[in-house]
Amino acid sequence: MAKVLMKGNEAMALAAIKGGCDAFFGYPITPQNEIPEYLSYHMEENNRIFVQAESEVAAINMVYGAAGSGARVLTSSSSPGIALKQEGISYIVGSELPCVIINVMRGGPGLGGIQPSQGDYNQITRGGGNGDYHLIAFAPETLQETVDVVKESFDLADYYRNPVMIAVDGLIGQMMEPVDMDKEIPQKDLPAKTWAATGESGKRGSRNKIVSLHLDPYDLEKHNLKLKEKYDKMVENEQRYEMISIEDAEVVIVAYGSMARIARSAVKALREEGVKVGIIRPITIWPFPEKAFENLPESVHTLLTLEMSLGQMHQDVKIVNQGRYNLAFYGRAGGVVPETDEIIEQVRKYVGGNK
Amino acid sequence: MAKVLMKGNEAMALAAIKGGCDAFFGYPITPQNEIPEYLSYHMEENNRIFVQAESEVAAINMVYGAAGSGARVLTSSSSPGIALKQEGISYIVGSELPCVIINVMRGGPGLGGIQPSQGDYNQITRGGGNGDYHLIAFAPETLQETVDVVKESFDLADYYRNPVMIAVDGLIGQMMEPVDMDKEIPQKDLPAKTWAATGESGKRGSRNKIVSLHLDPYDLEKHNLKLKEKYDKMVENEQRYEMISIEDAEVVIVAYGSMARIARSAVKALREEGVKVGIIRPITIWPFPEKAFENLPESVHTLLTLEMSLGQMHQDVKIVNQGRYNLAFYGRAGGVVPETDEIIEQVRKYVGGNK
Amino acid sequence: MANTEQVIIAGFGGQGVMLIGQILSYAATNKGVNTVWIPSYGPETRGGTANCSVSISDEMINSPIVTSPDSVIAMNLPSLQKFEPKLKKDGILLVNTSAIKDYNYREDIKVIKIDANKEALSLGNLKVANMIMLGAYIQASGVFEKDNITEIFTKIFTDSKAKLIDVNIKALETGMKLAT
Amino acid sequence: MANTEQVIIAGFGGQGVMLIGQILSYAATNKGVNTVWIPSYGPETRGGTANCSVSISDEMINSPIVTSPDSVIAMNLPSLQKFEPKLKKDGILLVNTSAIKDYNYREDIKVIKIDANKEALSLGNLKVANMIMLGAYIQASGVFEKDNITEIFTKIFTDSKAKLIDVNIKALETGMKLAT
Amino acid sequence: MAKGRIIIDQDKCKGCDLCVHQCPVHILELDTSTTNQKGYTPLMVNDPEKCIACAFCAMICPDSVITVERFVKE
Amino acid sequence: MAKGRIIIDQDKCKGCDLCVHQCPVHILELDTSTTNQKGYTPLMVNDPEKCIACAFCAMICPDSVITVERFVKE
Amino acid sequence: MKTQTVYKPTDGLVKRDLSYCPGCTHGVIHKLVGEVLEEKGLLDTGVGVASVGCSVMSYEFFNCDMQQAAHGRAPAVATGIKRVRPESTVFTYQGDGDLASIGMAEIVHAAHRGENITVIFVNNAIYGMTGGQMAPTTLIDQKTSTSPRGRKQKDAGLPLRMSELLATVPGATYLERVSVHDPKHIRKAKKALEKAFEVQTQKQGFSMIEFVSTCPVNWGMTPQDSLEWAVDNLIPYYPLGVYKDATKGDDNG
Amino acid sequence: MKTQTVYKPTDGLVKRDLSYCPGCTHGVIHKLVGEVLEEKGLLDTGVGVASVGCSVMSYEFFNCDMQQAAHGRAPAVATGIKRVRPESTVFTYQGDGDLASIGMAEIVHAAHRGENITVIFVNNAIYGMTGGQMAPTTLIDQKTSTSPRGRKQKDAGLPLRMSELLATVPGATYLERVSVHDPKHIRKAKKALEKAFEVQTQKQGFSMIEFVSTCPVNWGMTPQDSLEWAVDNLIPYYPLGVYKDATKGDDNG
Ligand SMILES: Cc1ncc(C[n+]2csc(CCOP(=O)(O)OP(=O)(O)O)c2C)c(N)n1
Ligand SMILES: Cc1ncc(C[n+]2csc(CCOP(=O)(O)OP(=O)(O)O)c2C)c(N)n1
Ligand code: SF4
Ligand code: SF4
Ligand code: SF4
Ligand code: SF4
Ligand code: SF4
Ligand code: SF4
Ligand SMILES: [Mg+2]
Ligand SMILES: [Mg+2]
Repeated sequence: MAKVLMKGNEAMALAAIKGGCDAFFGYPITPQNEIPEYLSYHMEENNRIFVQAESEVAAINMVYGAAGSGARVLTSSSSPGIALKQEGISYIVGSELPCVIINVMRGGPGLGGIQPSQGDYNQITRGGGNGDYHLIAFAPETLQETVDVVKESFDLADYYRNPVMIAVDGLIGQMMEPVDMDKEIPQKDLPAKTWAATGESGKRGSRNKIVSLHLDPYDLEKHNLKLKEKYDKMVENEQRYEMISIEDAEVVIVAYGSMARIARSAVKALREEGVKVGIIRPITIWPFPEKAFENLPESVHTLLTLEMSLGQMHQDVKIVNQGRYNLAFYGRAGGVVPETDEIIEQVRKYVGGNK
Repeated sequence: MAKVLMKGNEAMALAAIKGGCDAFFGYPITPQNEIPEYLSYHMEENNRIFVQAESEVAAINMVYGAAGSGARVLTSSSSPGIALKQEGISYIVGSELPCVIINVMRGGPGLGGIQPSQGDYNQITRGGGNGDYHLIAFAPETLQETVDVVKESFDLADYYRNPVMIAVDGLIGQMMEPVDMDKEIPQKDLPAKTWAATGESGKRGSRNKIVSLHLDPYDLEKHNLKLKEKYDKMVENEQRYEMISIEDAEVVIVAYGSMARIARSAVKALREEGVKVGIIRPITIWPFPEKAFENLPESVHTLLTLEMSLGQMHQDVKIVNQGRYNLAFYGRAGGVVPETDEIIEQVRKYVGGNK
Repeated sequence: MANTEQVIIAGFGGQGVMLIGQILSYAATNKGVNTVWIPSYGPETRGGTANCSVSISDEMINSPIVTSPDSVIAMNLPSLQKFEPKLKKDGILLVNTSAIKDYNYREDIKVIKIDANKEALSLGNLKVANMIMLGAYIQASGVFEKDNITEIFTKIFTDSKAKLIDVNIKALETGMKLAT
Repeated sequence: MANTEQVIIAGFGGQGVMLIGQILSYAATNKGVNTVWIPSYGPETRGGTANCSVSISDEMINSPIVTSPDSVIAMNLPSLQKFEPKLKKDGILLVNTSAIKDYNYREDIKVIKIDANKEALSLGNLKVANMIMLGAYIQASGVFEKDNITEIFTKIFTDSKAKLIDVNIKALETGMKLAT
Repeated sequence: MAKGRIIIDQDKCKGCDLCVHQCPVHILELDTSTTNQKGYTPLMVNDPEKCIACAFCAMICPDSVITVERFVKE
Repeated sequence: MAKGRIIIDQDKCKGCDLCVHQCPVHILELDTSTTNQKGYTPLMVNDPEKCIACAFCAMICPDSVITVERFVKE
Repeated sequence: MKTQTVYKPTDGLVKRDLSYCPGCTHGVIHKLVGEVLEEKGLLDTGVGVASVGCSVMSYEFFNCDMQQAAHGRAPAVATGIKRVRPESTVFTYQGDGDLASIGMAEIVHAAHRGENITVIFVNNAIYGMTGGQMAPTTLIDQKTSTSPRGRKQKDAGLPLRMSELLATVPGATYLERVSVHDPKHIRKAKKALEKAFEVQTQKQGFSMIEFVSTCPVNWGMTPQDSLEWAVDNLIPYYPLGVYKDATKGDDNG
Repeated sequence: MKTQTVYKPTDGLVKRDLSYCPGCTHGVIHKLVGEVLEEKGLLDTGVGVASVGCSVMSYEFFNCDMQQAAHGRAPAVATGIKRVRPESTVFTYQGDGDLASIGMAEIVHAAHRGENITVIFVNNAIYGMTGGQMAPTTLIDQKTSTSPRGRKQKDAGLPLRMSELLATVPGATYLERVSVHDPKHIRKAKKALEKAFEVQTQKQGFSMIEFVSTCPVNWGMTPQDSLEWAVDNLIPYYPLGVYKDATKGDDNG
């Protein structure tokens, strides 16, 4: 298919429709407003549900309801709005329901600002809600990749009966880029949702319950262990990443999303000078792509984490590193997007070093 | 002073009054209800403020308001209630306001259960809200320690102009233990709160503003870096921990709160048998006591993290470890409190090993 | 007293089992020794069974969880069924036979049977059945003297409840006598 | 066209600077080359100044951020002050002199001055000042042919707006002429 | 002669006493001589002959303990 | 003779036109021949003599652009 | 002699013990909802939303599909379900803490949108589940565990009347307040419930039945005294009756 | 000739440019609040709570202590402040998205508790700040960026009337809806504001003044057309007037 030029938010919205999204529940917040705006027009056209909820809290609980009754559901928001959804997300995971959540990140903490940021890494990957839980979180870098993972997310969510988050920064939400909306994406063979509380107990002959409450701690533990099995499966099967110019790299940048694109520019420039630098680009930030770090070439001595935050993913890099490489970090905060030259300068600090 | 027998929740409530708490805003939730109940009676007596808010969201925003106008403020809740406070907490940090938050943890995710758990470690230490931020989080093990840190928290919060959290599990909230309510605790020299929006701009001669919004990303970055300086100071100065039977230990347990007490029983029994096992007991879980791991004796070969969760603090142990020791983990989830024998059995798996 | 004593008290909600445990912990605190009282909590205690555990020790109490108690006070059948198996070898089991008729008790423990409801009624107040059991317990375990307990009564039964002190002391004495 | 072209377009909100950028990206997409359009966004654009940047390249576009543009279109003074310093050496600066009178331009760049408002008014529609600037830009940079742009006009000016195509084409042509 | 009868599912009864107060002919009482499986003193009928099968007891019973039958002539 | 006058803080004006519609004597207009610092066409007075110092213009002005003075006889 | 069953446990409830305290009117209200669902043939299409409160376990009791909602959010959850399953019969079952305190925004907005759902609102003027804290509906001078000296207007305001409040919301269709303290009122309450579910099956929008209910345990009274206290104290402040009826059709009287 | 100043910019506002679009009545309302605070001598004790919406920056404008609140939570923030600073003069300034949508629970409960605060409610029937999405107060058939075909009752319900809703809350003391579309109404609005602040200084509890306001930019009209649209469309649905007056004293008429 020919590529069309689309704004990131609108492309995500259209991708959701193409991914089979039955219903959207959301609340306006910059910089993701074009998602609900697009869907308020186009869901109706497609005979699907669009509801502007009274708040993010209500929206995520509508998602919970609709997902519980078997629909493919989307919500989208930005950083403080995602904070408000944490209880609801914890419920959705606890009740093993699928849904897709888009977070177009802006600067924090608090009201912060509305410029692009990656400051929600912890909020997204550590589960800001209560209890042991995880969700698959994609952090794409281009609109094409964003559109592809949005579409795929609905399948993945159904497959694991777990929420999937798409974490992009405001830049990806706001920019326009040509994108093939109909690129083939991997599809899962999905069983029917026989567990859903669809209001068809008559037809079904038995009643379904959607619940996250387990008053007996041994029951709740069993439930937690069952969930853990799913997480382990995700860790095994869903790590996604790209290795860029790694073969002979001395310094390996670890960066995702817009930050990875900027790193690419830096690497391109540095490689032209003969500087041996590569990139590990996590495409999923949960599960964190530990596998990418398994067989790095002998030449590597330093991992340089780059983030549009003050060092959140860097903790995951530390976790996988376990003393193998020197670790370095560079980040910008509050909505400041770094320039290529800054990154080049950072890399130069570490080339020529050793373990 | 003589010790009095008190229930954990009530002891925390009284400790808050003794710590100079001017106002409490909260919403009922098991297993912490005795905190608001106690304060609904005793704050009035002390001419202070008690308000039962309409929700956790309202409560944390009342805290924000009262803290902004210069008061010493407390709120308390339990796991899903804390999830609802995340946006508010992020605001409070962003606006550099002091307050104390008690989380009496129960099993999750979702509604989960109400039995004791440590499943909120991530929620607490990683900031479930948006943006780069941290709060000091205490995880005491006895009522005495709990009472002491609650009292001290008000000073610490004022000192750093940052929230301080007390994270205990339901067991600590519900049990009774003798406690000296008037034990001396460290006190800070605190400057007057000249920044507070007290409604006294007339008297003051200038107006004060409490704000977390910084529309210009460079301003917001500057603000973030200023906050980071405080975090760095906390990391430097506020790490608290206890080292138990470490001198010649082969296996070092890392455990906090009730889990640490159970570990103590196991260590006592094992030591009687001559098994060389010790404990690092984080008293602050943020900042995580990295210093405790700095000069472990040569004898240590394994760190065994024990949690009433499926492995959350264990990630912090991995971060400090950097490949130095073997790492092991054992946890119970969903409100199950492990027995001493289970822990003994776990330790036995690792004694006699090597690095 | 024993160096460390751990006891579980269990029964229906409303039988006053929590209070038995709290009185023990108050008494321990009064004596200046360490103690932890842990209740079962939450809605599962409503209507159903309730229990609490008490640890008393000269030393610091590490794990507050009582898994193999030295003594068990069982006020009803479900409690007996749940906690009798956990009792230590040679431990003391106090059973309220008003609520528990036939039961096949372990051989390796000491069983003390008290028809507590009947005794309480004969004191004119069904509610003091729990204090009869408490009396039996302190007598059988030797953990506390009578005075250690009556002292607590005067602290917890105050104001309008002060008039209850006497009947509770009587109940305590009755229990002690029955366990001798 | 150049292998990679980066341009920043800036002015007051309402001057149509976003549209200039979008048209360039549409034209690039139509030609099958890579492009990224990035707007400034949020309340700071309300009333104040607005800008966008466009990258166009045969290759994959890595960093979408334009820090040293090949060209700058400045529709008002604050924009000129902000972006002129960032322009690459030998870069092209297009200035709407209707809004910017005296200015001390850099020596190492190519400055093209267009009295766009006046020209637009003479075409009977002040709103097409932006298309005059666009025309000047494609002429000066050689990034696109006229047809690449007019093709886009027919796609974005549809229905009730179709009647605007002609005047916009005229504006484009005017701009191209003025930059020759 | 009785107009009907009530059937009591004794082990479901929580001894709340609500039905007792509703019975217009005052024939209901809690049986304090015993406790059921759950530990409650369950409902009993004192004078079944007087039952008018009005079902007031059953309607107010929160725990669906009572079934009411009316005797009908063939 | 004028009953009073208005003082316009031109650089604050956003050219919204609200005051123009409120003036009962129709002496206000936006000056389309110029733009102020902010880029707006600011308010001007056409026929100051007619001003009755009613302050309607000032009251409706969202941006506190206008001060109104009444002439008073000594 | 032949017998005819005049009253028997409804199949609208699952055959298991309710988790409520002895004499708690939650049980009576459950029965009524179960009976209406059964008699109107709505169990087969029903989706109940259990809220957080003593009725949190109601997903085990209503004999239809059920979903358990976060505290206060049942109307949002019901919205999610009903929007994607418009042919189902969706109801929430909420306490006064759940609906009138933390869930205020969600209930007002479900009514505001005119969601075609039925809300069962159980107002017992207290937080039962968590041990008797003050609710927005707690009466002045009523003692609770967080108003130990009695609720005072100065600190906590005057009790909220939800049916009256929702009656001002243009989107709401049917609102009635009922009681279950005696058989006569139980019958009336059942009629109200029938009406509410009819509003839904006829796609006429938002309906809510508010029940004046009891909490013997946390009120510290016997169940019978609780009924009497409710009649003497709650009903005067929370008068029974229809607060809004904007039904269009009339085929059900 | 001597002059007498009839109207001048109030010192109740900080001397800096407001961030509102040209002709937006947020500015007029700001002036009135500033004037009342100044004239009543309340700037010295004032603490304003800025909400999230176009008025988020109002902490830069009101010439007193200010605190910026999370979206919808201004009444809770104000509660926190007023409870610990009872001698201060606390007001919130909130838009219709902030107050009537996400902040529904907080506004109802502040009124319910009878918090002694003053709420300035700016109802422009749209989300201005975020680019013109539908608000709970958006009129039927009004087009917004999330009701692109016009608001339909079927999907989004009928517009909410907040003054009417809050009038049912027993704790509320004074509620009035006003407009600023011409000098006459501006005078009336100022009187209403004065009354509201008097309610507070006399410790009589919760007061709210609802302003019918405009959003020229997102309504897609000139400022003057916006005023006219408000008069022709908003005011008929949102009638002006006093919705509740439970003041006890009368020393201010
Ligand atoms: C987010 C959250 N906050 C608080 C709680 C604790 N909680 C459980 S039930 C309840 C109140 C229930 O009262 P009500 O709704 O009146 O129901 P009742 O038990 O009286 O029937 C509360 C506060 C919770 N589970 N989740
Ligand atoms: C938690 C949260 N959700 C959403 C937003 C985004 N947001 C900012 S302003 C606003 C709506 C403002 O509308 P209104 O209150 O009507 O004020 P107006 O701009 O119209 O004056 C929204 C949804 C936010 N900042 N925080
Ligand atoms: S059916 Fe009527 S008369 Fe018979 S026992 Fe029940 S209440 Fe009494
Ligand atoms: S109403 Fe029901 S539960 Fe209560 S006593 Fe009667 S039969 Fe038993
Ligand atoms: S004061 Fe009155 S008459 Fe004078 S310019 Fe203003 S509106 Fe016109
Ligand atoms: S009302 Fe004020 S801002 Fe608007 S045009 Fe008049 S003076 Fe200018
Ligand atoms: S606590 Fe109260 S409301 Fe809850 S079940 Fe018991 S009596 Fe009923
Ligand atoms: S967007 Fe609307 S409400 Fe906001 S300042 Fe502009 S005109 Fe006013
Ligand atoms: Mg209740
Ligand atoms: Mg608005």
